[in-house]
Amino acid sequence: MILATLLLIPALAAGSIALLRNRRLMETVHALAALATLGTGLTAAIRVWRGKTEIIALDHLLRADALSALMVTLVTLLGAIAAIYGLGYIRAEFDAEHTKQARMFFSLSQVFIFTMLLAVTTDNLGVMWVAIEATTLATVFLVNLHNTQNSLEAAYKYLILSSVGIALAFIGTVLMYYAGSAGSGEIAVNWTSLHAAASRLNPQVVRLAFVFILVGYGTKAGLAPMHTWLPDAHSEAPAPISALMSGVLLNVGLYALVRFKAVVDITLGSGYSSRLLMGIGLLSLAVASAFLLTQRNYKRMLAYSSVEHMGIICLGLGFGGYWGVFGALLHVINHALSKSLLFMLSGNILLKYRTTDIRRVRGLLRASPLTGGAFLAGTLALMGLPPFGPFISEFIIFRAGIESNAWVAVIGIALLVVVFAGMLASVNQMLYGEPPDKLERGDVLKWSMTPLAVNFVLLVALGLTLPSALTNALKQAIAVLGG
Amino acid sequence: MFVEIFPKLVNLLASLAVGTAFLLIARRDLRGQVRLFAAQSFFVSILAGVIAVFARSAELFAVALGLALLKVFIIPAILNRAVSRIGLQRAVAPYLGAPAALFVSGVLVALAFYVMAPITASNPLPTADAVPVAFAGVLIGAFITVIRRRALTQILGFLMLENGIFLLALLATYGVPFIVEIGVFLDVLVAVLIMEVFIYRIKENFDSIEVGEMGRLKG
Amino acid sequence: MTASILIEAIQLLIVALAAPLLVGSVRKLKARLQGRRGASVFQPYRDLRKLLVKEAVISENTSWIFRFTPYLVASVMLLSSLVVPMLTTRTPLGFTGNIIVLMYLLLLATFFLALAGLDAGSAFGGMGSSREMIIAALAEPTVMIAIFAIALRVGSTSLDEIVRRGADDSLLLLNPGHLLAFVAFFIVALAETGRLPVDNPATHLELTMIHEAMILEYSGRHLALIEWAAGMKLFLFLTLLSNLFFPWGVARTLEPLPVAIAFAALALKVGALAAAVAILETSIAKLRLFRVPELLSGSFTLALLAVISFFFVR
Amino acid sequence: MTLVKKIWTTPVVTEPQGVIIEDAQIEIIARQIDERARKLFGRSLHIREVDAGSCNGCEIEIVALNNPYYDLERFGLHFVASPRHADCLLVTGPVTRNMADPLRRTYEATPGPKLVVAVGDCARDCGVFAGGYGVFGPVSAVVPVDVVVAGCPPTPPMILSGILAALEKREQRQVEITQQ
Amino acid sequence: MTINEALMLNLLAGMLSSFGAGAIGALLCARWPRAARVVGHTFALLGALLALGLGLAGLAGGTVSVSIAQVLPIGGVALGVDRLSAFFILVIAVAAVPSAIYALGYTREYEGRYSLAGMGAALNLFLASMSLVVMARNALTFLALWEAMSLASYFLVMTERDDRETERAGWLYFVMTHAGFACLLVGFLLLSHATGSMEFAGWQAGAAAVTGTTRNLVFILLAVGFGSKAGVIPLHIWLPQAHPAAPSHVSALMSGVMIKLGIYGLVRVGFDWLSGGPAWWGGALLLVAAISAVLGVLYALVEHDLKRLLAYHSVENIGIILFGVGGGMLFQTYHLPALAGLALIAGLYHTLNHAVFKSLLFMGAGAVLHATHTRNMEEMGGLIKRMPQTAVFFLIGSVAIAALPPFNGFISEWLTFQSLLLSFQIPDKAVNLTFALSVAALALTSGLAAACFIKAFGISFLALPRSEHAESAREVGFSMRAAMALLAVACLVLGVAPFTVLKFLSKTTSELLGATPDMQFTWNRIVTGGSFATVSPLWIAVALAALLASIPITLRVFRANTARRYYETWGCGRAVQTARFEYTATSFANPFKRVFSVLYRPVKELAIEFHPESRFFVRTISYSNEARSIFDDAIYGPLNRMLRSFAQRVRLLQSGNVNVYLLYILVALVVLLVIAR
Repeated sequence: MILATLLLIPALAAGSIALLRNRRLMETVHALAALATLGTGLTAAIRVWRGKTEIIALDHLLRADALSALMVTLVTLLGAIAAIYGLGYIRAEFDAEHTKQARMFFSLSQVFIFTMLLAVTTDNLGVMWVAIEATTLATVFLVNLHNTQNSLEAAYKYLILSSVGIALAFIGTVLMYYAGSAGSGEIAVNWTSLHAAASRLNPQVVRLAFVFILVGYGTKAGLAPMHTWLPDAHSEAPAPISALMSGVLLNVGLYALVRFKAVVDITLGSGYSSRLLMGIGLLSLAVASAFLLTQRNYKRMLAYSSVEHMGIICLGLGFGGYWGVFGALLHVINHALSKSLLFMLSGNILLKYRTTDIRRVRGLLRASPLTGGAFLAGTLALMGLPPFGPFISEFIIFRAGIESNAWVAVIGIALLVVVFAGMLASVNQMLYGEPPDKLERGDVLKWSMTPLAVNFVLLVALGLTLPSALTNALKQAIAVLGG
Repeated sequence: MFVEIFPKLVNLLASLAVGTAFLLIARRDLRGQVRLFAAQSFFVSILAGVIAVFARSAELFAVALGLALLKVFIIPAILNRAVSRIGLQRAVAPYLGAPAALFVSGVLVALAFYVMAPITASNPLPTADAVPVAFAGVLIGAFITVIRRRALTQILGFLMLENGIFLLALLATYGVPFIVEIGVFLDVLVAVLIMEVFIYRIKENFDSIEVGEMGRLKG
Repeated sequence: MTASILIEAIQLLIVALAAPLLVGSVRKLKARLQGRRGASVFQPYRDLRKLLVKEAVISENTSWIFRFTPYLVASVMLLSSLVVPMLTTRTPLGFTGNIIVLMYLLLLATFFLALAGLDAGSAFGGMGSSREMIIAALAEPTVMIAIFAIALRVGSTSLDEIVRRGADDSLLLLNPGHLLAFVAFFIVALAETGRLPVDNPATHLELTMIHEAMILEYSGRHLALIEWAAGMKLFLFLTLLSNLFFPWGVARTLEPLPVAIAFAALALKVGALAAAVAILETSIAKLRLFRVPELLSGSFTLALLAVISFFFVR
Repeated sequence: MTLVKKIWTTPVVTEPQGVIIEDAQIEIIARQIDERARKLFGRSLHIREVDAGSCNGCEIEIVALNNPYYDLERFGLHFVASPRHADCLLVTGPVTRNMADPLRRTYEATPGPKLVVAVGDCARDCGVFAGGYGVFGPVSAVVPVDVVVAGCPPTPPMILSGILAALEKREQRQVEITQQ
Repeated sequence: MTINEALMLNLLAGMLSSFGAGAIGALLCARWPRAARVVGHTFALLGALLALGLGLAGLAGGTVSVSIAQVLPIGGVALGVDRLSAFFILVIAVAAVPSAIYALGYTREYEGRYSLAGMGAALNLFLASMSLVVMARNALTFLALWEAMSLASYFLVMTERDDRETERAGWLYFVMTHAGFACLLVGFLLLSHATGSMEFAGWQAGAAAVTGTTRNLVFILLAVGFGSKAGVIPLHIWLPQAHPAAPSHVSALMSGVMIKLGIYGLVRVGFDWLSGGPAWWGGALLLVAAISAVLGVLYALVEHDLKRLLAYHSVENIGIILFGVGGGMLFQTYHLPALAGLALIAGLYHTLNHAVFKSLLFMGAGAVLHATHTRNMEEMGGLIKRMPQTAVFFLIGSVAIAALPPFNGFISEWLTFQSLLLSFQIPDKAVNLTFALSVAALALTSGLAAACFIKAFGISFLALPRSEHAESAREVGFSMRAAMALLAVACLVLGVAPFTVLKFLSKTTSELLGATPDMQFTWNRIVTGGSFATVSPLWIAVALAALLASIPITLRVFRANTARRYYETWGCGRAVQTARFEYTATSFANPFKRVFSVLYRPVKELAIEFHPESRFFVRTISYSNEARSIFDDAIYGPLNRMLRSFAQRVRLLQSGNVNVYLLYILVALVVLLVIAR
């Protein structure tokens, strides 16, 4: 029941906002819905983890196990933060004359949340596919919210590439379904049943299927070389949406990938998927590092950094073993927290400087100390420095890597140094120096930034300690994946 | 008798469907392209109907009808509306000329047979022989999106790819569960509607629907 | 105890008093070799006495460093004279330090002299300092490698020990490494004491000067101290050369007779070396400044060969 | 090797006393310096040469003092590079306008007690250059001169005798100074 | 004497809470710069004093071990103090105490210009993480603290952030240090994988089982990682950029202490974690030491930026320290633990000494910077009259770093020489020659270092001021002078009474090597290698002082003329004496440049502008003679260019054309399918 509620809230909110005329009312509904979703999501997740159980609803259409609970937590938490930040941001971006855009933003945001929640709580792989495809459809207008040439271009590319990519994932789904039904007669296209039948699947078919899944959902997860839409879309979308897309949506893509990986590993052993994941992870890392080294646009920088981190997570998954997966999941959380923080801050910077060119953003620390400081902290976290969470998760991932595939890990670490060099140069350029003369001093959207404190606190907390509750939750999630 | 004819019929219809995709590669005018897509959808829905009869599946028959409705009528109608609204388009050569593109498509078909061989081999269904053909349709659809410069043609390529996938699912497993199919239809419909909007916006912003114009976001 | 104090006093006096004589002798011998009569061998004493009665003209730009340096330089030489085994192998103050300490003490003197050269702000002084330091720096490796060669042979770097064990070794001169080390050290000694072919102590031309350029500003008692110290430095180096490499006649005890013999032996050996220096200075020309590194690297190679020969020709 | 041979075979060329009259004179003069200098400078006199505008004729003669024939050094006389080291300034030439100031500075830079010997006719009264537009005046117009050595150029023995005279004169002054 | 654990724990807790209070206090006072300055630095001083106590207590034998499983979840935080850790805490504290005092005055200038709150917080964090990192007892704790240290120091480097040069310096520093960190990470992970433990104790226990390639690989990785922090050549390029950019007390800390933690790591690797290895380990370290020492000082010689010159000297001194460490490793390989102990003592003692005199020198340079607002030596001069006390302190530092008696640098360099000379006990001729060349390199280094500090002191402080900045310089404030005075006294004390430290050090090395070092010492004498060598530092100082006093007395006795007359500098009688006649730093260095031109590859430029009416009159002549860095040209430049051009080429992937993007997907699919099939 709780899962249905969880899905219902954003759906209803989306519908009602679409009908509303009053701006203030829209904002209220939006914020309240986000908070309600957060509450429900957390309750559901805690129930799953506490009871070491899963929640099943609507005749097995919806099912939440520990892994889903993790994703639900992330989606609802970051959704709520982005929603609250978004109130201020949208108010600053769209004045009273642009209520239409505001309405579209609020409404589609809710749809976006809904589709993501659906994707991670359904047991039906087909429905999951539909939901993930729907995330694209929900966000494509959000990317194009400003309706500029650039955003249009980004949105179109996003639409076409994601659609083509995700279509391939459907082939994978069909093939898995086929492998399941061919092996054991009639089965549902449910993950649970597929998982149960995994050992009897036709390995040849599963091999092919996983390639489709990898390319398909990999497109959604922003893995190279299917990542090309990502820097465009993430950099053109409004900040709160960028935050959600980079912070959560990519993870939803990965989530789908991981679900299939769990099945594939049972059929083929973990070597096959590991090799593919490590390869594609390294490629993502390499491509991202090249782009980060010479990046001139800070939103694109953040976007490429997402590619990089997705690569790291893939490496973690590829390294496998308890710790590899543990590190990967932990890194999912850390990356989501830090990237969403940074994308929202990039909104602040954009509002302040009215440019996304790194070279024209100078003296951020002096111009807006709060934004600058938080941006610095976020970047440091992203670059894997203590005392922030990613330091720990990367350490865990690479420890697992040295123990299983030392060379891959070493190359990965070397590429991270290149990434570090590139990002640090960009950040240095932005934070320090003398701000432009005509720029007013002071932070914009000071109060909207309050929810970002949650990100910050969580990042630091995860950098210093791992609460046993979290460890348990991750342990259960890993168990779901068969680790 | 129907049992004997059935695989051949399936093969024929699948080949026809993929054949229309080949034609699309050669075709330049937008209306003709839309018509080709409608034709392909038509073959696919006929095939779905045939399989539904063969498998005695009411659900599948409903899907076939739905498909026919959606892809033979609604979507072509939408696309035709778009074609009329954007007006006449200057003909632009695709990235690859028709002969070369046809050659590559041939290679893709061979590849499809190569890749899908294990599935054909392991599949007990009578429709299995046509699975590679369906996959060839997928690849050609994707290939069309790669070589064509106009947004509308790219969308058609995507839709053909979608058809290929449907065909693949149909041939390999007699279709996926109903709810998924409905969801997919819904997605495709929404996607096409969104794409239509985008085509207008692109036309408005760039004064043509050539995707090559959109090359400002680099690096 | 008394004997110890006596020995040290004698050493101090020998160095302090004989240094001008040594300088005078070298000059005299050079004059004779050049076909001149030359000044008396006691001329340096006269020069020093005269300088002590003159006033000191000091540049207005200088600081206390300029005035302090002559005293330090002289003190360092006097301290060194207490440490170098001159007459016996039981130099009472030998514990002060080994040969490396000695070299660093001398470097301390050079350090301040070079600072003093810069202190007046004259271009000559700066030039002298710069040149003096590059030569000192380039000489340093040779010194240490030569010391290494000695340490290899006698198993010690303590000055007394080297002399004592060297004296026990009757086949000393047959050892090629030993001779190589001697030659290397000799060249370095020439460089360190500012003799030809590295530096011409008698030059009048500022642009060719090294040591002289640094002390161009000094006058009166300061100049006297520096000249005296330079003499002592020469004396110390010649003593080192003679006693470390030819430790003949050095007393093993503090008895009067052996000490007296040692005194005579020292006079002979230092005299011979001084003659060698004079002959050398007469027969060669000064090297251009940028040829000096070649000379020093040559001496370094010799020292290194000495070390190698000790490893391989044992 | 040839050098060594040459050194070996060449006798001391410095003329011993009493061979030629002129040389005998030098020797006598030298001895006189010797006595005076012993009193004042302890047989050590360091000389700084200043060319205040000379035609270099005098310099050639002065240089000759250094050669083995005259061998100045044997008397404890020595040319030095810096006035700081010098006891005696040997000034040649008419003092040109440009050299007047440097000459004064050189004098000041020399630590006392000190002597000044003006060498040559030009140093005495500007010689043939007297009245020239670039000529400042004789040496005595710039610094206190102890002795003037006439001649154009003066011979090396004359220069030596000049230094002697300077010592004599300075002795008196020295006495005066000490009396104050 | 036994130190109980409670005391140690209290000291540790006190230190951490002081630093914590300093950091938080400074941040809380962000609105009141003056308060932030005072609060931040006072607590830093307090913490440093407690660290001093902790270090001393640890050296006296106190131990402590703390582990908190809740923090840093994988393995928890594990801290412990043994003598080696305690010694490095001492080194940190010895530089930190004066730095904090100095900063109180030095940072007054920053009020209103730069964030003092951030600076105070970063300084406290920096000190805390440095003190903690040497106490770390497992891999993650070490790595986390190591990065925290780099991070804090990066912020400190970026203090004067308006400067583009600073930005670049900070970037280079952080990237290099992060690259080093990456090496450490891999090395640590390999080692923990091979020994099956993340604890240092486990490494030590399991090290013997680690053999072959892994062992060598771990050594290389850790050596490179720690070497990059220590700034050995060719990993030094960040050092001459970052140290000058930082505020001077931070430069002092970075140069004096932080780079020593690289040495700490190397000592741990060589003598504790891996405990011994093949001869080439030590040989490689000696080689690196020789290169770092000689090239470091040579680069310093041609440098005219006072702080950068000092930074290059840090490279040199790290080389000298490594002679000790590398030599020690070689001795250990040949089972000569007593000599290994001696060599290690030499290295560690030089570590302490360098911390003292380099801090002193950086503070002196900071004082000069404070007074003249320039780091360019060519604009200084004559400061000894304007800043007499600073000049004395800087001179003491210079003499100490030139390793001249009676100051501290001499003792440690002497010990290093002894340990190198005693190498003839090793029965391997190749190794013997290596040592011989090391001796030569060290000797050359010390000679060049003396030359360099004659330049540094002589050009900056002596003669006439070369610019108006220098003309108007004034002596700096009390706190800065007090800090320098403390360090100057320390230079002398460590130079004349080395037994105070040697006592602790010989226990430290005994603990590490299990054998007493080949050295005896009393309050007045150090004897190494039996009777191989002796030195009596106190006697040298006393005798020198006595002789110095006796000479003027003797002169009086002989009734020497004591009159003194001041007159202008002799300049061949020219009319005016100005600073333009002085020898410049460039000209001082020129002979060195010519002699070592192979290395410097100087680029000379002579531009003469003639008078328009006659070629015989010159209007201006500008001469420049720049040395180029071999490493920038040969390694980093090409690497950087290669990476960038590669990145540029990769950027073409994102061409903006959606068709191409679709092609990527298609190709990826096809390729993967073919592979999977």
